[in-house]
Amino acid sequence: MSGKVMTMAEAIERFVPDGSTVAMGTSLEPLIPFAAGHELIRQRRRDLELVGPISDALFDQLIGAGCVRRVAAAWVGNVSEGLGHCYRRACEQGVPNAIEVYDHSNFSISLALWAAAWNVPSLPTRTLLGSDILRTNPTLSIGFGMVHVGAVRPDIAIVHVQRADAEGRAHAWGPLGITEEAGLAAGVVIITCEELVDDSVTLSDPNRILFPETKVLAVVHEPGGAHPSPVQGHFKRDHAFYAGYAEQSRTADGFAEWLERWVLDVPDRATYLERVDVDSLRIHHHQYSAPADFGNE
Amino acid sequence: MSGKVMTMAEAIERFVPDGSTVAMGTSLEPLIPFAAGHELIRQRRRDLELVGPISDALFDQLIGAGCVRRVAAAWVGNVSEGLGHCYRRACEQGVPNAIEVYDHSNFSISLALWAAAWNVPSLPTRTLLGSDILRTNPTLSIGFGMVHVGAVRPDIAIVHVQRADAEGRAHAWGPLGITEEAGLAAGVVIITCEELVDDSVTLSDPNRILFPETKVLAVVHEPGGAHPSPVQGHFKRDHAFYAGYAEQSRTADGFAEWLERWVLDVPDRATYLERVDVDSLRIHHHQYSAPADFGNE
Amino acid sequence: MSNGAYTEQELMVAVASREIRDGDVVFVGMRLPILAYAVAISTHAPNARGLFEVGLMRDRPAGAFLGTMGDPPNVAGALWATRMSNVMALMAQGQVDLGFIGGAEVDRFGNLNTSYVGDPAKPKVKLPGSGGGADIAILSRRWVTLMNHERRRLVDRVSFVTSPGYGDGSPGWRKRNGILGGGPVAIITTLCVLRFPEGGGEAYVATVHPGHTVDEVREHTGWPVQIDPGVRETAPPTEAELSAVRSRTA
Amino acid sequence: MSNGAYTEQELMVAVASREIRDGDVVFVGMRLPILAYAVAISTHAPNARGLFEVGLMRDRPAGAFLGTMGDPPNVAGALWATRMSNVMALMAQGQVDLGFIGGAEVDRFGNLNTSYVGDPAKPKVKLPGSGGGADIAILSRRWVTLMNHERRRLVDRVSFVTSPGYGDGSPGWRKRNGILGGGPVAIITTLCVLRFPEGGGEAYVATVHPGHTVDEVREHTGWPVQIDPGVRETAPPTEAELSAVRSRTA
Repeated sequence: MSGKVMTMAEAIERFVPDGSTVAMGTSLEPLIPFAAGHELIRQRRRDLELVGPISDALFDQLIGAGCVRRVAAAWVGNVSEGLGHCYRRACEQGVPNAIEVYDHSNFSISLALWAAAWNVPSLPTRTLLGSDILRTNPTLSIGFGMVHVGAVRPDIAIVHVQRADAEGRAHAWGPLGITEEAGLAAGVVIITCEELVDDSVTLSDPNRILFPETKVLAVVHEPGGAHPSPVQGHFKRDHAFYAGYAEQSRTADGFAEWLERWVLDVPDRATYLERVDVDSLRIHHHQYSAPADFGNE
Repeated sequence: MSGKVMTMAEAIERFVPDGSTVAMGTSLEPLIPFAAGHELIRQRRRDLELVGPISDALFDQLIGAGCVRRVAAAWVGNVSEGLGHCYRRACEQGVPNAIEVYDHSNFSISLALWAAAWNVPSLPTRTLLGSDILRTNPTLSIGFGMVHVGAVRPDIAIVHVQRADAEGRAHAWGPLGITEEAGLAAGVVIITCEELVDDSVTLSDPNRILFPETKVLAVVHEPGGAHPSPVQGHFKRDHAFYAGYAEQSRTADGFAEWLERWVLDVPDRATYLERVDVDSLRIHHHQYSAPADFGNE
Repeated sequence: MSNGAYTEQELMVAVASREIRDGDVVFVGMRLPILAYAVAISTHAPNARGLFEVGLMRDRPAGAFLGTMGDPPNVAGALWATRMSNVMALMAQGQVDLGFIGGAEVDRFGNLNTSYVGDPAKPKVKLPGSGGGADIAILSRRWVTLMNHERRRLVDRVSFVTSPGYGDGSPGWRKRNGILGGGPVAIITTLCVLRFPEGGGEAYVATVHPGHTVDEVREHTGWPVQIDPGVRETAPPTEAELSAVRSRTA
Repeated sequence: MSNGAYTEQELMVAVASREIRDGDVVFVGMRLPILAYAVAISTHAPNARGLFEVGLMRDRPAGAFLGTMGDPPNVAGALWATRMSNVMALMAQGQVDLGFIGGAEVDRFGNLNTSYVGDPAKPKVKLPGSGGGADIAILSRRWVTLMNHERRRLVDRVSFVTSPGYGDGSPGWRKRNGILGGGPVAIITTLCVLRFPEGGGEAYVATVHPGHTVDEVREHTGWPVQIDPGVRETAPPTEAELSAVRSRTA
């Protein structure tokens, strides 16, 4: 045992100091590490730079809680509900604090992470040509008719997956968004997982292992850790929860109440889940992938 | 049915004209599409540009058979035996014809294909800095302290896999080398497979599908089509066969005899396999991957 | 709002579905576009492929309600579950025939703003941002946007171009900017369909939805909008279109 | 060739294994390097990770004979089966501590030629090429090459630098060329171990294998090779090293 398995509180405490650049929500709408984000809030982390494609409410919550100094993302809001009210308050009124926004498109944030993964200063692309995003994001430039997307290197990527072993070999499935490049680009990966499994499971399918274990320094067994986002094979998306959050976060006071009830007043994920109708969200019909034969002799 | 399933002869006839740029052997040592390469030889294809990382004898055979005008690769030879004798004769003596060599490293040929996949003129990297490969390959240049690897866009990528369905959704496992970028960069993908399966198998695991089916225009059911290279779960590598080829191809006459016996005198793969001790190579012990649950309700 | 036989949204979905040609690879967004894709598959374009930026390809809409494109029913039966950058690679190669983009604001040259109202340094309204919008606007072969027809949404010039249409409207603007994709072909609103001249430029009203008038369109458009001299009524949803959309929304 | 107690190759493998530190991520090649990795794992470096350019990571050598790194036994039990570019990404980030490169020719400054003997436009001998060699030489933190000690292989200057060592040997050559990795630390031959001064430069003979002499090394080296004033005998394989290597080659 490598000692990588730890509680969420310990993982966040040890690996995500104030001022960190943190990639989260890298699979877009599914597998969003809400439990990790809430622990960041509980530990009153400050001056974070958040990196992601879209964030479906998690970035909005961290911004509202005052954890964030900058966002490098393609979209920040609430996918099924629209605008992110905390994001708006921060950008428009500096409430609870002003934040810097490095605008990206989905493709450009992916390329920014690939640039970091391959350790080059930037990667060229034709996307964003003609877009004013080039005016507002100082890490994008034009030269020789191409846009050059500056590398974004997260200090930490936090990735929620269906299963992982104690050494951090993680299996995730469904659409993967920018997860692979985020993990490769990051200095450290924290895995949070629905199931903590024996390595005979993960190593039975090395093609499905997301990252080299050398990048993964913490494994947190956190079932339901992605709620209200969906987890293929485990949980449906909790649409009503997103709607409720959107409604309640319209005002700063409403958001404060929401935060109290769902984050600050909750010591850990297990307690949080007691307040959710988990059974109605659980996926009951299994649909197993056909096995691949890794036989070698 | 899309009409993509066809014989090897038909796939090569329809999709690989003289002068094509063809990526093969993209998984490095395993899953090399030898059967497809042999059909190219039988159909006397000429002026091909071969693209690959290393080729473990297949490129050597195509060069010796006079099919090739240019090679863009990191390594051409016989992995367990060393030099490629036909490659040497072509480069040193112009036998059977002179060929052009665009030298790459493994990383740079991968980047050349990613550049094509992302449709940019080149991608930057620090690999090859200080190497004379920059002197001989005109598609590589230096600027702003970085090497710029020019895009290589194959007309066709030929990829051997463990299983595929009739629409060209292909599952491969084991190390994948530069297969993904080669298929994405190519105009057309030809899949050759050990097993032609129902789409309930391939669609049970969409994460393992290599390419968008829109790229795949031909599916050839060709069991043993990668011999003598290994296929995880199906065949071990035939080391002795590589050794025999290395020995016999030392002279042009020896190679001509080898070609006669193993390619020209063989109408199809089934006949070829009758001359090989297939049973001694077959993998008998199955090692199945743990299933992933794609359940959604 | 409805004329009784169908709703405004059903009409928009039907009109949008007609932009999909059989065999197209379509970059599908949520809400109306995914319904349009479903209608097209059930009617005139059974072989259209749907591509989702989350990292999916499908040959039919999901079998259950989706709140987002990443919901589990959209993965079941997918033809490809992959990384976003692979999906973007196809689009960068010109292999995406049609894209749908949602927008908060569109201008007479088809530029979309989903980023900032007012000065980006001190915005009046911070919108969510591009998502994949800018990528679709720049890299797809042609694209369409759907919008509520309001003066504050159809504006003379957007203050911030998130997803470029035809820029300042001058001939060759996209080409001069190095953009490979073809640009917007239609703005489908709650009142009408605006189209663009061949090669791009300024939007004009091509058809007006049943029950609405040119004057009403003019009144709710933030610039003196051009009207096609041959302007006609938008063809209402067919029975087949209506039944397809209703089977998805019932 | 053997002194009776162990073969020349066993000695080379043992020496190479000592270059691997516990916890290292090692870019492993075939033949002697994979044996060296196996020996290191069994002796002093049980936590070394092996990385294979085909797209694999392992924490122990394969359980059966490998003709190539892509053989099925190398996949069984792998910690990661992925694309080559992902493995290269780790190396480009400086996360590969040690690489092994095979070579046809090495020169006094540690440059390797695996491409052309003679004019590349009309080569006397066409060698197979770089493979991953140039990548390892440029991107790994430190690297080692193993070679038969022959005058035609250890040459004054290679005519073609496939995998750069210290270039022309001038101080800071690698840095001036923008190379991030540290360069070669040892040339392990059938006669001796050559090392390089701190910061790079010209190779010198650090230890001579048992049964061989400095004069013999000089005679078979293609330049007037420098000898460490403190030159010693190469430590022969230990019992543990020998038993580890023999358990893999029996």
